[in-house]
Amino acid sequence: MTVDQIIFLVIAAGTLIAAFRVVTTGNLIHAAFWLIAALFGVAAIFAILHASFLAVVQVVVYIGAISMLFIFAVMLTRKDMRDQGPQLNRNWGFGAFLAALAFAGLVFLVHGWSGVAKTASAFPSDFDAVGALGNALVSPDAYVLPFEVASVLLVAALIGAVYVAYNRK
Amino acid sequence: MDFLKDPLKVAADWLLGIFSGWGMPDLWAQVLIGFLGIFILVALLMVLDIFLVWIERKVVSRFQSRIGPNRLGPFGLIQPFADIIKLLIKEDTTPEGADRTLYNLAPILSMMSVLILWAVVPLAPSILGVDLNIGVLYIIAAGAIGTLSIIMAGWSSNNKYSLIGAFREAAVMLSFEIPMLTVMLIPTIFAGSMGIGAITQAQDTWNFFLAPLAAVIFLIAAIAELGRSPFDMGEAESELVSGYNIEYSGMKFGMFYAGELLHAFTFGGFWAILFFGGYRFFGLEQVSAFLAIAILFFKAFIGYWIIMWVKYTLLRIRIDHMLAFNWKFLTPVAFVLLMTTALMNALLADASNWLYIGGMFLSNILVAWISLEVARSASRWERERVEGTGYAARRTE
Amino acid sequence: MVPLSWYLIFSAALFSIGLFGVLSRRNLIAILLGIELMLNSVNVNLAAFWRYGDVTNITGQVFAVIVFAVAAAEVSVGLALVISVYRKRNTVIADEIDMLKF
Amino acid sequence: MSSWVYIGLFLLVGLIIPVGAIVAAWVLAPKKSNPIKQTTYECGIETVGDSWVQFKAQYYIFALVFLIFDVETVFLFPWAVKLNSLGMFAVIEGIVFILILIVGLVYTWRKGMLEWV
Repeated sequence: MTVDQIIFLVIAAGTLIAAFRVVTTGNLIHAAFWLIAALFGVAAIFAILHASFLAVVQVVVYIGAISMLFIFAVMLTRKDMRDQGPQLNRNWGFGAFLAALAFAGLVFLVHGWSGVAKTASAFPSDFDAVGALGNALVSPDAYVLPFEVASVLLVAALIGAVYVAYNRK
Repeated sequence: MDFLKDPLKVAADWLLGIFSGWGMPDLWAQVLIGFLGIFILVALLMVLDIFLVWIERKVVSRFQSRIGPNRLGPFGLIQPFADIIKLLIKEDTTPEGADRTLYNLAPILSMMSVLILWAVVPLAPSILGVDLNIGVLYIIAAGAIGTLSIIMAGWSSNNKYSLIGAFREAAVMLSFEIPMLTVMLIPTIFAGSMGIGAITQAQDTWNFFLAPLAAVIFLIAAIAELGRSPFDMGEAESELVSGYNIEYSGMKFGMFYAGELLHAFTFGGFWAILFFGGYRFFGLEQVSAFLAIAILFFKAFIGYWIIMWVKYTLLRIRIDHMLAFNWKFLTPVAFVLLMTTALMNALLADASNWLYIGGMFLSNILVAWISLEVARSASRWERERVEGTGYAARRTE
Repeated sequence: MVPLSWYLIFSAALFSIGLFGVLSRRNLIAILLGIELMLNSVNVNLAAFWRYGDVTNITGQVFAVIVFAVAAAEVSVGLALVISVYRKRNTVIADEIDMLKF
Repeated sequence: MSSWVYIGLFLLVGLIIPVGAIVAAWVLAPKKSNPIKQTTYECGIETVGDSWVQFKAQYYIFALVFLIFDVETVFLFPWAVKLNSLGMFAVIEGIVFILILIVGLVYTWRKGMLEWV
């Protein structure tokens, strides 16, 4: 086993443990902090994959913004945070079964697929991933439409969410 | 001569020779050398941090017509060391009902979020730090960890004041990140890269002359990001005692305090790097790496001094004014400036160098002037509406 | 070198844990936390396929960035709904929000 | 060797040094705790109630606006990197992108949702 593999396994195990704590912890604030740990682990996975931009965006967007939103929302609905009885619903056994089934199915699919034998190719010497991303996002024959539509989507989400959450007196 | 030009490489080669002499594999030797180098850099930063305490106290005392620390050693230079001894031997209490893990983790994360910023600081032409091609976003990512540590400290202390302080501080820090991110796009446009090293190298003309308004907005957002006066909402002594760090004592409080000072200095440094050419100063940086580091630190200290000047001159702003200032003035101005810069950059792409600089400078001044005029007429409108005079009042009747 | 299958199995595990959270938690916010885990596992897959395919073809990263935007939109609207429901019904337990049942 | 290894080392050192300082203080400092010392600080008077504070929805609104703008700005970074080589069309696209964004800000502002009180 090489060093990369050990690093990957350590990070992956830590991320999965954190993710497991997210779905099992009773205290919601703790669940949010465990989520942050899991997201940080995913950012490290991106770094191992040499997807620098995604790794940093993961920290900026998920840890810096989305998890803050979660913590703020938990604080706003905090009366329900403790002494609420079981945190899992009646059918949690069925949920666990479905999740295990999904995992088994996905592993089966991965196992049967011939593409997994692929190895990562080396980067071309002057390859600039961020520059390539910029080119792809704004050149007319690539992803310019998703780029603009993402803007519309976010504005729609902003307007809708602010309208729903706003406390009209 | 080689050592003066590129001390890091000479030292690394020397150490690599020693380590491989011991029979260490090449990869491990390199990792160990990297670790040692980073450890020395961070340790030096902590020493610098100790002196920042002294500088801060001396400067604030001059602003307030006092002398400041002057008993221990020449000019009171030994004073910060006495402070450290006091922090070390002070009893560390944990409040009842505190969430111990998070309570202990928060000061560590707070310090760490500042220390990891130095990973991307280009100290000299030969010492670019970790030259990530996403350096600008890395600064924001480290800031996200800082915000997280504040929330952690506030929540885990089990104290009303610290919770309120942490949430106010977080709201302010989050809000001011937007203009900061936006103006960081402007040096990125000029350099054509997000790498901090590339941004420094691209500044044949300081970015300040190309985007003076962006530099000002960055400084304001940085001060808010640091949580220093006039944006020290998290600490607000008169209302919240000490804000998010109220329950901390001893070295844990010391971590927050030292982290804040080093953070301020670091942002002075980033201001210098993004808008004032970093280590560059009329080719002097090519003479020796040490000279380049000295230039960078000199510029960083000027930035730090301006941050202190603002802190000890202005009073704290009310939180609603603060957020309104950000969302209703700073953010729109930053976006308008970004659009103007992008447009001018494309229009002046083929122009001569002087025309390019002049056009950029004038467009910045124009945006600043127009936005100030708009803000002034809006506030006059508001004042007349409240006072019941003028056109606004007549229209609403 | 880490084999591609490890990334895929890791993301499958992350997805399944998220799915378990979505199906079994009672608290609405906890359900949204589970959805975040699922979206992240998708991103890991996209990044891994980019790295192990043709790296000059940036499509995987573009998709991942779009997923970030979608996640942001999802979480903002979702939590706004939770807060709105909490204000009206004073609960964030999914079982108790049964206004549409009758 | 990837530059992320150095970032990892920085994270490690950034953890070690504060932990070392806090552990040193823990070793050196006296430990004479009593229930009075451990009470929550509230300006010297008896603590009233627990630390539960009802926050207002305004915190959430600001975090929400921040989240949307954060994601949008992140989208703009790849655009800004390539701006010099892409020409006028890309500039117009970016400006349209920002203008759509500003529509959202203006809406929130006009509806009075950016007011703190």
